[in-house]
Amino acid sequence: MPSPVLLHDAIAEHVHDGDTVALEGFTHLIPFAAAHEIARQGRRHLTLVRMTPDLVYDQLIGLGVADKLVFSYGGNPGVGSLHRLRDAVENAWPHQLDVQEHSHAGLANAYSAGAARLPFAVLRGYRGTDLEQQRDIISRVTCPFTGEQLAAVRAVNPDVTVIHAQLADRDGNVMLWGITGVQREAVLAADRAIVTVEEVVDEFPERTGAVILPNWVLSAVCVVPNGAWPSYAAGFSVRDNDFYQRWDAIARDRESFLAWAADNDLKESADV
Amino acid sequence: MPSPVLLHDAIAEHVHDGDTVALEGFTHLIPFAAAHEIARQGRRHLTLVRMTPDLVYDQLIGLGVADKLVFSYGGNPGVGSLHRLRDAVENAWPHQLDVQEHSHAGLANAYSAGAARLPFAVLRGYRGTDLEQQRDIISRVTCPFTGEQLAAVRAVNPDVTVIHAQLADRDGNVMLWGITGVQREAVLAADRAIVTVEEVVDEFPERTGAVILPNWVLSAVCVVPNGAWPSYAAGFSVRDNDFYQRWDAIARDRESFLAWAADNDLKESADV
Amino acid sequence: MSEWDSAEMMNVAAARELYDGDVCLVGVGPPNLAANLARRTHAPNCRLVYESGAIDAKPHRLPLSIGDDDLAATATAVVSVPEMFNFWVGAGRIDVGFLGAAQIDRFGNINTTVIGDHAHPKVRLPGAGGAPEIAAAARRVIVIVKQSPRTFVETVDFVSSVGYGPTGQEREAPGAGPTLVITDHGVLEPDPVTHELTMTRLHPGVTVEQAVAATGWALKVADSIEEVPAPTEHELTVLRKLRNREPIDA
Amino acid sequence: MSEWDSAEMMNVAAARELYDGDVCLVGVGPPNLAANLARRTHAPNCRLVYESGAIDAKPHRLPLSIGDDDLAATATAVVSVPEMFNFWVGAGRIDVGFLGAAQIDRFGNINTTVIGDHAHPKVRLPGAGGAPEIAAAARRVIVIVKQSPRTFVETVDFVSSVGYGPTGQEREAPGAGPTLVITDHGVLEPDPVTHELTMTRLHPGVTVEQAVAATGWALKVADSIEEVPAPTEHELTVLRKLRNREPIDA
Repeated sequence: MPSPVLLHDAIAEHVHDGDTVALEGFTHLIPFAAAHEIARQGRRHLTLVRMTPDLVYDQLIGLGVADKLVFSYGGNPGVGSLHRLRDAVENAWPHQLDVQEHSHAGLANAYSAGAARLPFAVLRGYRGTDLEQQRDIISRVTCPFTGEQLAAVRAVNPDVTVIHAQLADRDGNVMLWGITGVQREAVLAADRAIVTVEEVVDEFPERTGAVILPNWVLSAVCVVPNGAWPSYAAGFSVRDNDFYQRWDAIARDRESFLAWAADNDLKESADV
Repeated sequence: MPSPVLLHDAIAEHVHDGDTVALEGFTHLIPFAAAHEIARQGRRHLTLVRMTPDLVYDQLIGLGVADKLVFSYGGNPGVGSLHRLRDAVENAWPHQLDVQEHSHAGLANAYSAGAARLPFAVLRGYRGTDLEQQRDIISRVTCPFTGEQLAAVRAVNPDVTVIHAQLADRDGNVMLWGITGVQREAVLAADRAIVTVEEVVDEFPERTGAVILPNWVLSAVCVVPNGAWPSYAAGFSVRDNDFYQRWDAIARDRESFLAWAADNDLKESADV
Repeated sequence: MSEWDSAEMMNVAAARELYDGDVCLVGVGPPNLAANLARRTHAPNCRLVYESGAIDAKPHRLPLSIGDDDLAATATAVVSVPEMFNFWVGAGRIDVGFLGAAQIDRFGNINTTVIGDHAHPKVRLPGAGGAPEIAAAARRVIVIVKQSPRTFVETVDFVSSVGYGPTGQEREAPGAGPTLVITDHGVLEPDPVTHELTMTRLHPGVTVEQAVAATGWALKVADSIEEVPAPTEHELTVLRKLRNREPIDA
Repeated sequence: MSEWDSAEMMNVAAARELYDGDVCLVGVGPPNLAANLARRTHAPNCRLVYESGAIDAKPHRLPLSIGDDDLAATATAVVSVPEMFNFWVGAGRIDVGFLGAAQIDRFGNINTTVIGDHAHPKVRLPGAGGAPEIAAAARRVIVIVKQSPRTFVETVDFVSSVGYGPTGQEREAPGAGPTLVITDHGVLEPDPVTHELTMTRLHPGVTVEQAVAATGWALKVADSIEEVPAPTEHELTVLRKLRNREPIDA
């Protein structure tokens, strides 16, 4: 998708009620602006997939966007709990939230299998844990050569994956660097992919560790400077650690959370 | 392994008769100098693993170094046959050469499984081909979630992997870029790893697509400028396409091959 | 109009089957020539992917190998070989795979491995390389191969890459299989039902009798056989520049 | 000598268990503090690996999250998360994994998932993260956790990461399992045969009775219990600088 489009239009076209949606970014490059646009457009009944739900899914869950969460670590890193996630799971507020959970290794491999269009991945993991009780997503296979039993994890193939990146070029190819997490796999596993970027450039710089995604695997590229705030984009911004701390108080009770939502034009979606 | 060592010493210490040895580099960065050192030191009974045997294994096979070859494409790219490989397989000259063969996808995944210390990898491949008759290395597994049958390939774990790279830093970390093939996986799949490099630098430059291998997964780093000739090292040299053409005539008959070996101090090993 | 030979006609005919915008997995030899010719003539926006890891390579001249630096240096992205086969080829992101063959049978099964027995071959060929998975997963597979009774055989000695299987009905792979076989004589296409390769087009000056004589099985010929248009002056000029490894401006 | 509290003692004791040259997988919280303290004191050549993909990170100050830019910017290499877990953690390249716990039982099995029933939990905890595979594959696993009857429980509500299994004899994973549990009271080590966690060392000023009272099962105590040396002035200075996120020169 060569020409950048408005974030509003990209979300309107590619994210539908009931979709399985992955917003990825491992601490770094979390697509907050796109998440807020999904909420503003009032999407409902989403299955949200993300290794680390972080504040971005705490917000979406509190706003009533999600029916189901697929994840591997749901904390506010270095701070504590995700209170909206907890309120949804523990008290069904604003409504019931089903949970499917993995280890990081498991979910990372589930995306990788999805990116390869394989139905499952094999890994050393899960053995002896109660996570194995989720037999529909975690099972075992036997090595046909050695007889060894290994864990198998069902592939994840989102309807749409959304990521934030540093750069797009004029052709709509996308470049990200720094901690690139599982974004490549999440994009390639999805039917559709939306990327918000800091900036459009004529030519990509040399960057060790960069991931480049060619335009023909992307559905939409949107220029959204600072679209990862309060997360960050290496080379463009720093993580707003204060906001991560403040979120703890905001999200701790429903009143202050709803006030925050209203202040941020997210009220409509919060009317649940 | 921080301090660079002499190639002679690295091969003497880490490559033993009977070892399974992978020299990797996909057209680019083929470790020819290290291969010649292996031959000069008279190693015997090696199992040689490489996706594309190329001239480097045509030479080693002709010199009688190998008992077995594991590979996926054995041609002189853009030129024609590997005559020494053919003479070994078709006429057992200089002696019998056992062959295990894969597709590129299969051998790449076998290295990847080896790097993850998994006994096998799952892929979409091999179905309906006669390569599947090699049941000890290619089999099938059933997806525990969907029931779909997929190919399984046995992991490859070389005793030692040898690669050529552009740079090492003062700590012995190694950087390569351009077409990096399957080198990362081949190094991480091996018990020991030897890297020849063009140059030692104080600090690595920024290079999109670079692979960096930390010193603690390497056994030896040797400074061998132009160690990939007649292959090339992007940024340092260009491929000697003329030699690739000339090799066809050199390797076509045993006489001219042995003369080339003698001219290159490889005679001793060729006395087979 | 310049003179041209049957090999040139074959490469031009193959290039024409690549459409603008196609993602094309390019192998060594004639496929390399055909794909680069297409990109330099009617399909400037086709995307060349090389199994060495180069995605959207835009080579200035014909690469001699699939690992030339020009491919990496001009590519939008360069990925590792495992990633190439898992996330790009195996995942079905390739529209067109061009393949060669040492032997091919009437159901498009390909041998590039051995002539004779695998354990004790008469001729050891290069082997499978990237072809089995390209043959399995590409949306369209185009085989480029010169037609002769030695190559077009009743039964291949070894199935390196599967077409439609031993009787034409055993294909399980996700891609469509060999949709076209382009030779120095013309073009064969699989019958929609039996999947038997059928001669549907002939190059200028080639007769049905010649094609039949160049085929090691009883060749089926389409009722109304078309003639392939001769190479244009432009196609020949670009093809020869490529073959001479001259740089070509886009 | 400065005053110090039991949390500081716990972090110092944990840091001391990391040896120079160790490859250490660092998680958030106390493990992050302990590993960075070790690197800034007695183990300058320990190699910090973060599950975000940073290998040999050399952070200038204590990272707040495992995805801080300082980690990527100072790392020898940054790899993707799938590669981290497959090629580095799962492949057994980690010498020491530091883990935390919300509940731990006498056989070192860890819960970080839920208090109560998984489907309808009383308290929803963050979940497993990278811990299950670190617990399985690291050569040594060191658990850092404050000791209390609420945390040191007879049976964990959910096994997020396996120690030695329900009866201490069911471990199938390649790594050695939890070799040390370091608390604010002292240090527990698994019995070589039964794998039951046994109190082997106490921090200065802590009594056996206090440790027993802080444990939800009948705590085994070693016959000759050692006292952990108090934090040195240097350890405390560096620990506090780290906690205040001041930059530290190597």
